[in-house]
Amino acid sequence: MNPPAADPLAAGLLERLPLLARDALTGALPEPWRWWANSLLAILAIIFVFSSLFALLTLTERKVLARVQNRPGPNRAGLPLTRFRLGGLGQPLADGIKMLTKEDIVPRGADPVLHFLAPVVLLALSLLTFAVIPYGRLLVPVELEAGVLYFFAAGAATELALFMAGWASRNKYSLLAAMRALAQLISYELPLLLAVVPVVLLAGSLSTTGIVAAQAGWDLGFVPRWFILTPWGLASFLIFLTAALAESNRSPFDLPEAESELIAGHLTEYSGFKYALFFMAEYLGMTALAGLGVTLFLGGWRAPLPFLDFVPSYAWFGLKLLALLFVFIWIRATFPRLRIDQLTRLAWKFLVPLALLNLGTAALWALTAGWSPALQPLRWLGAAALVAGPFVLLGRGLTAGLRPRTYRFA
Amino acid sequence: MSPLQACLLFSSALFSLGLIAVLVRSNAILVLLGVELMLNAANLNFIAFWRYGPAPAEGHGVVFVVFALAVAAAEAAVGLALVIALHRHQRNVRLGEARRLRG
Amino acid sequence: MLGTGLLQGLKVTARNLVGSFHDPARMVTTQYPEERTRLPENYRNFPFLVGEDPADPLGTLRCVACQICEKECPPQCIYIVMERDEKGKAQKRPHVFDIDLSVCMSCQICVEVCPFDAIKMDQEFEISTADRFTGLLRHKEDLARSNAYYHQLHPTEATAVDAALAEQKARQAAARAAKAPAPTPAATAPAPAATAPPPPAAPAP
Amino acid sequence: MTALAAIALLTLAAAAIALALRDLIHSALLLIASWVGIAAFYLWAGAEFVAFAQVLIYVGAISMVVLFAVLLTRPPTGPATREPSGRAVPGFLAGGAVLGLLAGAVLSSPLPAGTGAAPAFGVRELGLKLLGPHAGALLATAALLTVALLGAVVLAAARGKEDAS
Amino acid sequence: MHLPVQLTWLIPALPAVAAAVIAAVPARRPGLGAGLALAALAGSLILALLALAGALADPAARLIHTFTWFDLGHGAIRLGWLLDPLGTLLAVMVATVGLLIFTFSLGYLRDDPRAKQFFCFLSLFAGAMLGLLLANSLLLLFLCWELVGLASYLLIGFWFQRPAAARAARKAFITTRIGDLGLLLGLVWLQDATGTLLLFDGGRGVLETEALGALAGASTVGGLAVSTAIGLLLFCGAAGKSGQVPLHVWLPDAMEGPTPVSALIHAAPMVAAGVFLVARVYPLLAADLALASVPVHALTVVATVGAITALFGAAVAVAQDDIKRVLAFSTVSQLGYMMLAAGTGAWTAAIFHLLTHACFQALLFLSAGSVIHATHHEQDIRRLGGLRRRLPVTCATFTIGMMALAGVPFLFSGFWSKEAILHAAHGWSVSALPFHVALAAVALTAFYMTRLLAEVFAGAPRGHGAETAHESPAVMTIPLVLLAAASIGLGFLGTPWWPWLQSTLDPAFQPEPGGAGLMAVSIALVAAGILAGWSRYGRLPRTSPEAADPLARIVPRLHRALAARLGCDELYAATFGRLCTALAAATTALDRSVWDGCIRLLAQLGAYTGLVSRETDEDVLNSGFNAAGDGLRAGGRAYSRTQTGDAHGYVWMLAAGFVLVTLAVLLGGVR
Repeated sequence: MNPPAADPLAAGLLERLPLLARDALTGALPEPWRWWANSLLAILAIIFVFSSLFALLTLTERKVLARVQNRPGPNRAGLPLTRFRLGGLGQPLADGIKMLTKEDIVPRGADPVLHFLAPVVLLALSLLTFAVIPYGRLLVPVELEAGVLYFFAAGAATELALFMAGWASRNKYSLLAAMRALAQLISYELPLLLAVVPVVLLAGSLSTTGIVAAQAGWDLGFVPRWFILTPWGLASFLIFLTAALAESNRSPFDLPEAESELIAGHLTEYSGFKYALFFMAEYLGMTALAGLGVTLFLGGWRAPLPFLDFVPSYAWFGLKLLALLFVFIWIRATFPRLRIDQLTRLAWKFLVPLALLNLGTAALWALTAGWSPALQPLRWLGAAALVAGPFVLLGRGLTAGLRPRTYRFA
Repeated sequence: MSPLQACLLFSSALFSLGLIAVLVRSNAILVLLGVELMLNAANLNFIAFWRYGPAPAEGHGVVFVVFALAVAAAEAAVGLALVIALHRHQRNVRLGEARRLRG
Repeated sequence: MLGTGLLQGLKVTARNLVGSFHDPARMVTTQYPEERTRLPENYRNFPFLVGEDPADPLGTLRCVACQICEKECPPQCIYIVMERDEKGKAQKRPHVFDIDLSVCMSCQICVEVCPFDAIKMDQEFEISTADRFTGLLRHKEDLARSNAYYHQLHPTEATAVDAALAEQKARQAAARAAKAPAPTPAATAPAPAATAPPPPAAPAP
Repeated sequence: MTALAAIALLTLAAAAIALALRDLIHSALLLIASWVGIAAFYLWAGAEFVAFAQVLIYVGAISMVVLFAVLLTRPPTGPATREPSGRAVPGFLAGGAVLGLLAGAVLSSPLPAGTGAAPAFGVRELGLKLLGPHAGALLATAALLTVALLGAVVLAAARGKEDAS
Repeated sequence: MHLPVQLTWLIPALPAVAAAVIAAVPARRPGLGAGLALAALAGSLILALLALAGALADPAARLIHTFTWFDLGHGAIRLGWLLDPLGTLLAVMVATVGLLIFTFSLGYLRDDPRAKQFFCFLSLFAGAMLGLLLANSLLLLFLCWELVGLASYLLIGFWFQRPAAARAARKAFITTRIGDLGLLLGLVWLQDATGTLLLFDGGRGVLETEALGALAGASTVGGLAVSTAIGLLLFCGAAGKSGQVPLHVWLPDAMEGPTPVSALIHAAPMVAAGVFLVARVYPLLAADLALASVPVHALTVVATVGAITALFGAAVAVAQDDIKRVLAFSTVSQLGYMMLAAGTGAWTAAIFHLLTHACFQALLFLSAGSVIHATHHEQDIRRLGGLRRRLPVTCATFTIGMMALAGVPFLFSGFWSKEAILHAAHGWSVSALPFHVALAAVALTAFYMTRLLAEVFAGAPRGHGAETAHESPAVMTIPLVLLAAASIGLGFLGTPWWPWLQSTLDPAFQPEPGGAGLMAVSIALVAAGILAGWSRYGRLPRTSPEAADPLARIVPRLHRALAARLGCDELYAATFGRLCTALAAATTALDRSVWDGCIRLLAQLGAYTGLVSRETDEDVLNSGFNAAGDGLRAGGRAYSRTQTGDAHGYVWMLAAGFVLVTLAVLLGGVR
């Protein structure tokens, strides 16, 4: 990985451990080769780390869902060929082997090239987004000035892959799901971007490292200056979370693969390894969005309290990432799926106006940054009112006429 | 051949491709895409002249491309809406049949 | 306000998530091959044939091959051929009694219609097999179980069936006894028969 | 130069095939590939922001609209529309003529050789330019986009009287 | 903790913003509006208290904060805020009394469908009033002044469905506008003379030595000093707002508004504005005192008007039958006292009386409101009576208010403030007449207040409303009790032995020795008034509504004249009203005959021109244009052939044009 501008030697040993390991591996190479080797190593590291995270995530998700439903979840598959079950830790491996050995079916009449290309493109694009996320103080794969823009540029193309999958399957359900996916992703791209814009505005930077740098420091000596701890930041984060759920096709926004309506959506005609690729890409996309959320709102790799700074930064990033992923799973375990009209209504009538208003709030926040400490409570109150008022009013508009249902014949 | 010339040749080729599409294809969507290609070719020129031009620090080329991108987005939205309206009127999108504005 | 309901839902799921770790009473799962739940007495799935003798149920089947169950079976999974001796005389015993369990839908109609209480529902459910053509085709040798086995599965029901059978047998015996000394006034009064002593106790399991 | 040649070749090939294909979905997807190629050219030229914006706008937004339009306007049955062949030859001739003219002009013009090094023009400088000297144009563009979107919605959603039949 | 002067704007802004928000609140949630108004005013009160604390920490230092409103060609219009004991003390008073009145209104207007608007107007009023008190610029003060006028117009006419209320609102608005005209003229003159309207501006304000010296030094027509003329013009505004004779006529009519409004307008804030203005610009008014040559001193006018008003109000109040009207005239009279005090140089005594008067007058009005509320809107004292037992709390608080107003010695605040005024009048060197007039008014005040108390509370009920009266709810009585406590306690802030208030307001204040004899005289007069009132009304209570007033039996003609308020309204109607009507008629006639004729003539001319123009058009020009049009149409038809409607065709043309132009450029060698 290419070290950012910060002086690597100033950091502690633990902090520099990944870099040291890398240098130990590639130190002997001559200069142009070394750069290539370092980049390759970074790519391999990302693929390895996040693939294993994906494997564990599938297991965690199943375990958490089971626990929420008061079941133990998968607990049989352990070390292969032994009797050690390890609480089901071998389940991802078993799943993988099953997926790999399944028959790969391409429907007759399908577009074979696109049918094959769709999962590959999707996975490749999902992996691309990982390039700009700062995993630690010294761990940024690619330092880009327009990092956030890059992230969304890479993420925007995933819609294309979904469409390819749906269209190439030559299946009505798949095509419907693809259309739905397009509508949903376009709808939620807007609030997602609009939720990020305030952060960019306040941080004054499009680069992910710059945004993390903007969240440095402590208020009152112990409250971190993370963006989520401001009124507009909280609102932005919630909008971001909602839109991210929708962007990664997660419950309760998993309409493109709503099995009760569309069988498995664009995945209907996929099986075996391609299906596994889709699955992996979906989880990687979710992880990347969570990583971006951590970077933008939760202070990135920064420690939550000053005296905890000795813990290496990548550990903090990992912890926050896992926590956010857990929230994703938790939400999936809780909420039922929306209807398609509710989905679009939520985006256009609630999230987009709210995000626009929130942009105004953030602008106000930026303008009032110079207010004296005596006026800070007023600033906070004003911003909070600007955030809460539209939320309540728009929320009322969204839920107008909705009552708890009474079932007469059930 | 200087790099600038190479870039300009590239953009000329792209422009000609777009022009051919506009001239030859009868599907309105493809014609629209041809226009988009021509627009892109123009953008290529802007970037090339910015890159090799006399005052790259001014960034006129980049600024212009940003505006052109926005205009292209608007153009695509309106154009495709027109195509859909066309489809509603004549049940197909053949540009040659859309002759209501004949003088 | 919007969101309160969502938070409430999250609270409920979180409570379940945490509770499932420290409150074993919440967990409803049985770790099946190692642990098993007791099947309720009225549990039933596939039919079997009842024989009287615990040592040789196959030889003492109650079935008389009347084929009522074969006709009534909705998925038509029963196939019966009556046994005949060399002269072709019907023997009131099944020669072939096949049930295709891959077709059977466990509806219990065969049990309902059997006038001889010869077919009953079993509780065995671990019948998976790798042979999909004949693996689930059961012949009468596989289907025959003793009455004692039936008592083991459904004690209440079996006792009632035995009582009814014994009463019927007693009634027949009384009728036969009344028929042998031709015209006697006592024959017209079946009362003594009705109060006949209970049939011999069911074979001890 | 090698990189430029590769990018140009791929872009042009994708565009050419896209415009020749009969299946509109395929051509749209190939066009997207050519747009990505153009973005790659921007990256090569050092215009990072524009490259990502190109991907975001063309691949993320315009392509979606195109695909939607294609799906919404597909003929209900039957094969794709057959091109009237009469226009092909003059079309190619005219296109070739324009290409020739342009190439001739490019090759015969005394063009500045340029510095060669990528100019230092980052996001911050671009932002300062956009909100400084070009703020008016930015506002006008914003108004244009808004109006265009509204117009597109009205156009696509309008149900005129003549359609009622 | 003191309020920084830069944040002074928050004090008036809170109620003003609340008014705006309430206006936007849906009408079906009146409780929300009332709560907002209360909360905003409570916030203002807290801030005002903080400001007062800051001002009291160093009474001599004036905290000012000025800012530029807008730039003119040469110089800028600057506004600003001023924190000194005078303004902040009154701001606290206004906020406190206002809060109590708001609370009282919660009960009083519970069932009114337009309660929301009411609270909106009240908040607007409070905001404007607070802004007026804290302004450091006469211009800002004037803006708030007019806002106060607007709000009072809206409030008096709150029940605009009643013609009387609508008329009263109009009357109040127009009458005060007459005074405001003088104020505006004064401001313009002042701006012209000094170049600024800031009160204090580090030596350059209009109330500071430099400007005052210049103003007093210059003279104008009739030998008046400029400062005198300007001061008198400003006093016009004050007189209009404070209901001084001859601009008092709107004040009794303003009773048509809801009772809390009466309390708000008469007791504390609004009428206080005039007295406050006089106190505020006192240095300006007093600037000509040193000049012996001028024909009249501004303060002399003020004192004279005050004395006349004091006596007039007290006299008319004797013969009124409407409970609120009696109180209204008593207000007029008390305001006269204040002006008298200001005119005789004791502006601190005026403010002292203003404060105490605010409390007990608000108490009286709210008590009267409570009576009216309890008796189903019965305001005629002849139909009341016997409410002592039915409304014990109200009776007690009303009695306290009455005693404070009448100046019952020692315990009640009115006594002390009135004593201070009498003291000042006694010591006035110009004339002794105002002092004697004031003494007469003291006796009259005691008399009519005793009459009012006896008529309302003593004896037996004389009407349906009085018979079925019940004590008002706690939300109304609690403010009464609080105000009663204040009516007693406030007097001790300014006793001759410990004149804290006076010395705080005016660091140069020196208590004059003596005055025990004077005090004895006034006590004797009060006692005489009360005794007279009691002997006439209390001892033998009225038995029926129709029974004649005892006073009418003794001096019938005087009583009739007083009951008709000495005919002021009629006089105005006969003079100013008729003059206005005549002027309007003249204008109409002028309009109809002269201007209309001119315009008709012009129109005729225009019509002729048009005729001529049409002839030329049709015969000469049209043929030429027709020919041109035909040619164009033919050309257009030919050109439209090229518009095939085929998009491809257009692109072909474009491409051809492009090729042509490029070739031309290349081959032509154009660089």
